[in-house]
Amino acid sequence: MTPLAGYLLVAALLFAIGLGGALIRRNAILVLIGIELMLNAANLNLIAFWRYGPHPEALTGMMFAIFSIAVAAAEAAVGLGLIISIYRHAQTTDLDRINRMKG
Amino acid sequence: MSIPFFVISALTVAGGLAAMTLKNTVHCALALSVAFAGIALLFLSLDAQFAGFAQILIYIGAVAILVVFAILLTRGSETPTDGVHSGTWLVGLAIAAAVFAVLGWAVLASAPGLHDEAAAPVVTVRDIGNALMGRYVLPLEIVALLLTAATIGAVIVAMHEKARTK
Amino acid sequence: MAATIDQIWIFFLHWLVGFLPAAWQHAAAVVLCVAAIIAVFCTLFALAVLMERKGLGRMQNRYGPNRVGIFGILQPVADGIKALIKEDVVPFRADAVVHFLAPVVLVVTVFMGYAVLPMGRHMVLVDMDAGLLFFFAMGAATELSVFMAGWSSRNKYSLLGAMRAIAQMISYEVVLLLASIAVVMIAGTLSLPKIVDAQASYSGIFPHWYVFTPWGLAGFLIFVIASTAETNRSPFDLPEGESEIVAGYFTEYSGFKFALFFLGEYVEMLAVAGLGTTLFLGGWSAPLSVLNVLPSWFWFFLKVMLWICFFIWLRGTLPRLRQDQLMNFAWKFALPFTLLNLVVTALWRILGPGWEQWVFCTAILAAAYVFMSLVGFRANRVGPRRYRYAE
Amino acid sequence: MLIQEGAAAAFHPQIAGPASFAVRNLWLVPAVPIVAAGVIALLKQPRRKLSAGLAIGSLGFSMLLAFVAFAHVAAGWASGVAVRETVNFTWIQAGTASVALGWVLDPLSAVMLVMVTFVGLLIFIYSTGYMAHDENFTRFFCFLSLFAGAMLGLVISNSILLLFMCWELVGLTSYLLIGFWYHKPSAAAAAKKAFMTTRVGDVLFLLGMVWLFAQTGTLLFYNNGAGSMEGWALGGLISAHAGLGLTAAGAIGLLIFAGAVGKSGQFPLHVWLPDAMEGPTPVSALIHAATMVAAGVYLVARVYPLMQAGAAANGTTTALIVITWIGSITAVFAALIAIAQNDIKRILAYSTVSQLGYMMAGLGIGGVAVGMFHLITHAFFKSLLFLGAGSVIHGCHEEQDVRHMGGLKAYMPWTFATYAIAMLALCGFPLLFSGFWSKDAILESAKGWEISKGPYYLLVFGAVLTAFYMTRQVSYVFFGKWRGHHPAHESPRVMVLPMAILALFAVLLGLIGTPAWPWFRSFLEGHGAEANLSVFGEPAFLMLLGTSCIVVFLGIGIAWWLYGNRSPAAEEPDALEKAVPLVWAGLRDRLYVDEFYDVTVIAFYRAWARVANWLDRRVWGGIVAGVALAFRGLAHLDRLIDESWVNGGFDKGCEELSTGGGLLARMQTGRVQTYLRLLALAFVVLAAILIWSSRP
Repeated sequence: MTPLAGYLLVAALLFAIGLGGALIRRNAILVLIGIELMLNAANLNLIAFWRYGPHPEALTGMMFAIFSIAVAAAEAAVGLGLIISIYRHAQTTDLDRINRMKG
Repeated sequence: MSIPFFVISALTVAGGLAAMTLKNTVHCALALSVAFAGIALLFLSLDAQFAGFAQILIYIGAVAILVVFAILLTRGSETPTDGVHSGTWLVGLAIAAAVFAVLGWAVLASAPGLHDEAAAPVVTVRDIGNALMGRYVLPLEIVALLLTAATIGAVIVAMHEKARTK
Repeated sequence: MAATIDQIWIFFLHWLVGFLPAAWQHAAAVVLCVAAIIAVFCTLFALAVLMERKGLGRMQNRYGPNRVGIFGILQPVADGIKALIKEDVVPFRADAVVHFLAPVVLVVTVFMGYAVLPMGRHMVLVDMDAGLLFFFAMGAATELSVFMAGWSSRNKYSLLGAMRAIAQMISYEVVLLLASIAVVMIAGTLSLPKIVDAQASYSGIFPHWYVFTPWGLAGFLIFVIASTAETNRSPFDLPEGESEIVAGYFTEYSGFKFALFFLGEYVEMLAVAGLGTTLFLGGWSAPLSVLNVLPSWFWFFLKVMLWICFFIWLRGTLPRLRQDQLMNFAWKFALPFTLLNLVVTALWRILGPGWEQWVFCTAILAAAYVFMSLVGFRANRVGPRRYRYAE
Repeated sequence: MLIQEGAAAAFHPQIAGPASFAVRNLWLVPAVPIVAAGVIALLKQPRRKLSAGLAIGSLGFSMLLAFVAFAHVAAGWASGVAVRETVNFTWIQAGTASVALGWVLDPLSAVMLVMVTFVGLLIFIYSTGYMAHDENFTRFFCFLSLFAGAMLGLVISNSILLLFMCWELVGLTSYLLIGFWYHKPSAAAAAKKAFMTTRVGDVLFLLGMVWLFAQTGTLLFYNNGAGSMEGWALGGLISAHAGLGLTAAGAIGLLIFAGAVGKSGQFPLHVWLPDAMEGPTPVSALIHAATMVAAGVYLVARVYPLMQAGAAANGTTTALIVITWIGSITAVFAALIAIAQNDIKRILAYSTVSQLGYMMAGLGIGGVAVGMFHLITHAFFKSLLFLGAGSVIHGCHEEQDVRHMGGLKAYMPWTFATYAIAMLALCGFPLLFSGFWSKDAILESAKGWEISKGPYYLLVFGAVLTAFYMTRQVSYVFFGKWRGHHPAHESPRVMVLPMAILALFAVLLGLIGTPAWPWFRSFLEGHGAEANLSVFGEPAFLMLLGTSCIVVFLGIGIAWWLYGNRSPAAEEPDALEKAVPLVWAGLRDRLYVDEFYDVTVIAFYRAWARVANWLDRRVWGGIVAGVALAFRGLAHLDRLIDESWVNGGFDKGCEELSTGGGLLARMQTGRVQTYLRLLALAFVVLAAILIWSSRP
């Protein structure tokens, strides 16, 4: 039986990796990937807490994770749409070069 | 701690690391799907069958594909010549490490108080469906609205300029 | 006696496993089952290829393979040996690792789907509560392998083929899923064995298959069309349209890797046929109650092979669609229609048994079909083609 | 009149028990045409056949169901059970109060259902011929279907609220159909007028409904003894007083009757109905003759228990007396006007108003059966008259002035034959025609009314007038010689056939309500009917027959003497005009009711609008301007203060701010990752503080 802390640590590690990627990479798509990883880490936490929580039959954590997955799908669609739109406009997805504050 | 957990975690973390460090963007996306699969397996090991399969269906079947498409549409698969990391990558790395340190600290600090033993909950898909249609019906409807709005929004954002240039 | 034959494989498995120490029995049973599934479906694959080549040959007024073995029966073996000993060519600029992984991922994910298919009474590897979802999750993963193949080849035909294939698979996967959900709404479960159980009763001698209900028939027809598209079969074989893009995403594959792709494609076809059989055609249940003397697994495989024959027939009959027709059909006809089918299914369930459910559901579906085809085909005026490019 | 007390007691209302097939599926009767209307609305203009087919098919389906329902009720009646089955459901639940809707199947609604679907179907079929050349054919059938659905919903509703909704819906479709040719200014104006005028009655109806709800707490008519038309609620309504010597029941009844006055074109709200003839003729036949205008009568019949509640010893109430007088006055008033009209449809419109007056009077005096019988027979022969008029108009190339017609019996034999039958039925030609029996029943009960003989004389006079103006019209249109320009032609078969069927019924329908075999009355009132031919020999009946004969022959005779076969030139003054020009002018101008409204109600509104306008411009505008002026003065003052000493300090502060802003702006690099970095840093700090502070 794996203790809850194990899952939490893995989630924390994934979160840190995602954050690091989002902070370091220059490609906007990879930043988005990093954010997806962070979201997944959060989902892992939700599921883990649901599994080890006092009332798993209430399904709260599970529902939260399912909704979070759905919202993440929407977020990915909009985010990638934005990136494509930015790319059309600026001909690059390099975040270091997309730093103008006006169109 | 069991061996499957270690294997799966290692797979997930390796996938995540690869996704964030590889030079070729497409490789990153593929590594990302490995990480997604790993997380789905972690869900399964937590007896969350539905969430695990939903994770595979949505993240690998949709999000990863979407990412790949976006990469191809923005010519991101060509590795840039001037490096893939931002100029201040060291700062970013430090901050990420700090975040992990804080989170790990928090987990370890509270570890003694956590429940480690719990009977596997018997949750069928039917229960989840009933919950979605009963107690959580309002969030479900809102998510449906959100998804619709997001779909329309994504299409409009991505099509806008094209419509103008035509 | 009939019951014994029905369960003969289970008995055989128990007998075989009985030789092992108790601690190993479970693992050994799983391994044996997996091996059996792989062996059976690889054989079926060979059979299907042979059938296809012979059948197409007949339809095109030629013989088809008839040199190796009696009536060319050993042709698949010869093909396999040829694929094994051929040189494995990897294009110069290709991404070798991804290029290698793509067919492996395809075959593995496709075979995973069989884990939840009930192939006979009590003959299912894992009776998962979310079996249908598992099947579709595995189906979704094949898209990634297609992309890997297309992208890693560094060939524009491969990439175009992969993009076409993914766009097509995503579009039709939605339809496929929605058509299946109608069944789930009535059966009240995602577990495939339970769905079969729900259909395995009879009124008189006639079975309660879902295809014999208005919504079931509509769902079944949509499912057939969508599954043809999902498996990139003719008339939806644009991703590998040889006159346009050579062979699509496996243009650059040769030797054993090509064989793997070939295997994956046919095994996916068999899997989708098995799923459709399970959802709409009563899975392993016999078409008439008196025919239950024949074993359940016989009926399952018979139905699947009939389905494959139907696919072959389609391929020999229909010309290939255009990309815009393909997309229009998926998004403007099939998707709204399946959504309506869901509503009708709900209505079916609300109305409960009685003549009303038959009349209303049939009327709504028929009216919607007529209306949508009128509207849809009215817009399809013949004229110069208009192209819209991705960029 | 012939109520058999013993037989009535043998009938016991059947309320409980499982709902029968007919009543369970009764909702389909209005639902199917409404759905058809929705589908037709989605069709494009060129899909004429499909739209007409949908409309006719849906109404045909409704008719079949209506017949099933009728058969169910009739079977119950035959086996001695007064069928009244309801299906009720809660629509809105707000706290303890709930609003329930439902539908009811009883003899009243069954009879109406059959009539509306049957007449409606014939008129639908007729319309395919009449509207064949109209470019908005599909729109027409969409509206017609919607109307049919709404009307059927009105008929079956068991809730006054549902009835009101359908009531408004038929009002809307009436508006849409009167204004169908909206490019004609007169049609648009007529539609508006109809809508506004009926609105007056509807407001009062709404008030009555709200009052009823407040008093009884239910909007259902029948609900196993708890409905507003059943014992308990009625008792409460009788005991509550509303002032002016009225009980609450009486007051509510009068308010609801006001709604009926508006919809059924009773005096003084009749003015919209003649103008409504601007709509296509099938619309006039269906909506403004047979069904919608009869809805008012039906409403009164539906709430009859309320009207009758707390009846005095002479069997009547204030509400019923008012209804009787209004009906009688309308009957004569409209008949007078009808004499001097020259538009073929306008004559019929005034005739409709007059006949509706008869129905109301019949309800007021004789009860539901008398009024409803006239409603049903009238629906058949009046829609036939309208269809005939439509046929004439069609055949005469859209000519509507009777002075430009003449001699049509040679050109249009079928139209003439059916029109003549309907005309005789309307006049109440003795024995043969349905109109005779229904009108006779009204006259008979009026004669026996204990309150006053006034209505009787009025109604008899009205009958003379009816015979007179109908004869005048027929002789203008069908006799004499052709005065138009292009020769007329007979209408297509699709138009003639419905007319022939209606003509058949215009004759036969009288048989169900003769005094010898009062099946209709007993069916509605729920007791057995016995054939008793000896009634025909009774002196009372013979006397009434005699009166009727005298009345009818008098009217027809005078009219024939004045107009018969003369066919004067169109410009020549009317025969009656030569005799009494002043009276004629008054009648021709519709007794100045419209003008009266113009100088009273409308003038009042105009004046009020002018006052409001003046108030707006002068008073409110002045106040606003004054306030603005005051603020401007303050602003000037403010500027003085500002410029002298506030500015200095403010400039200094701004400089400081902008320097600080510049410093802050340096953090806004426009690079997402910088922001993310700061976020993460802040998170680290926050989390560290939290963990540190919560250490055990």
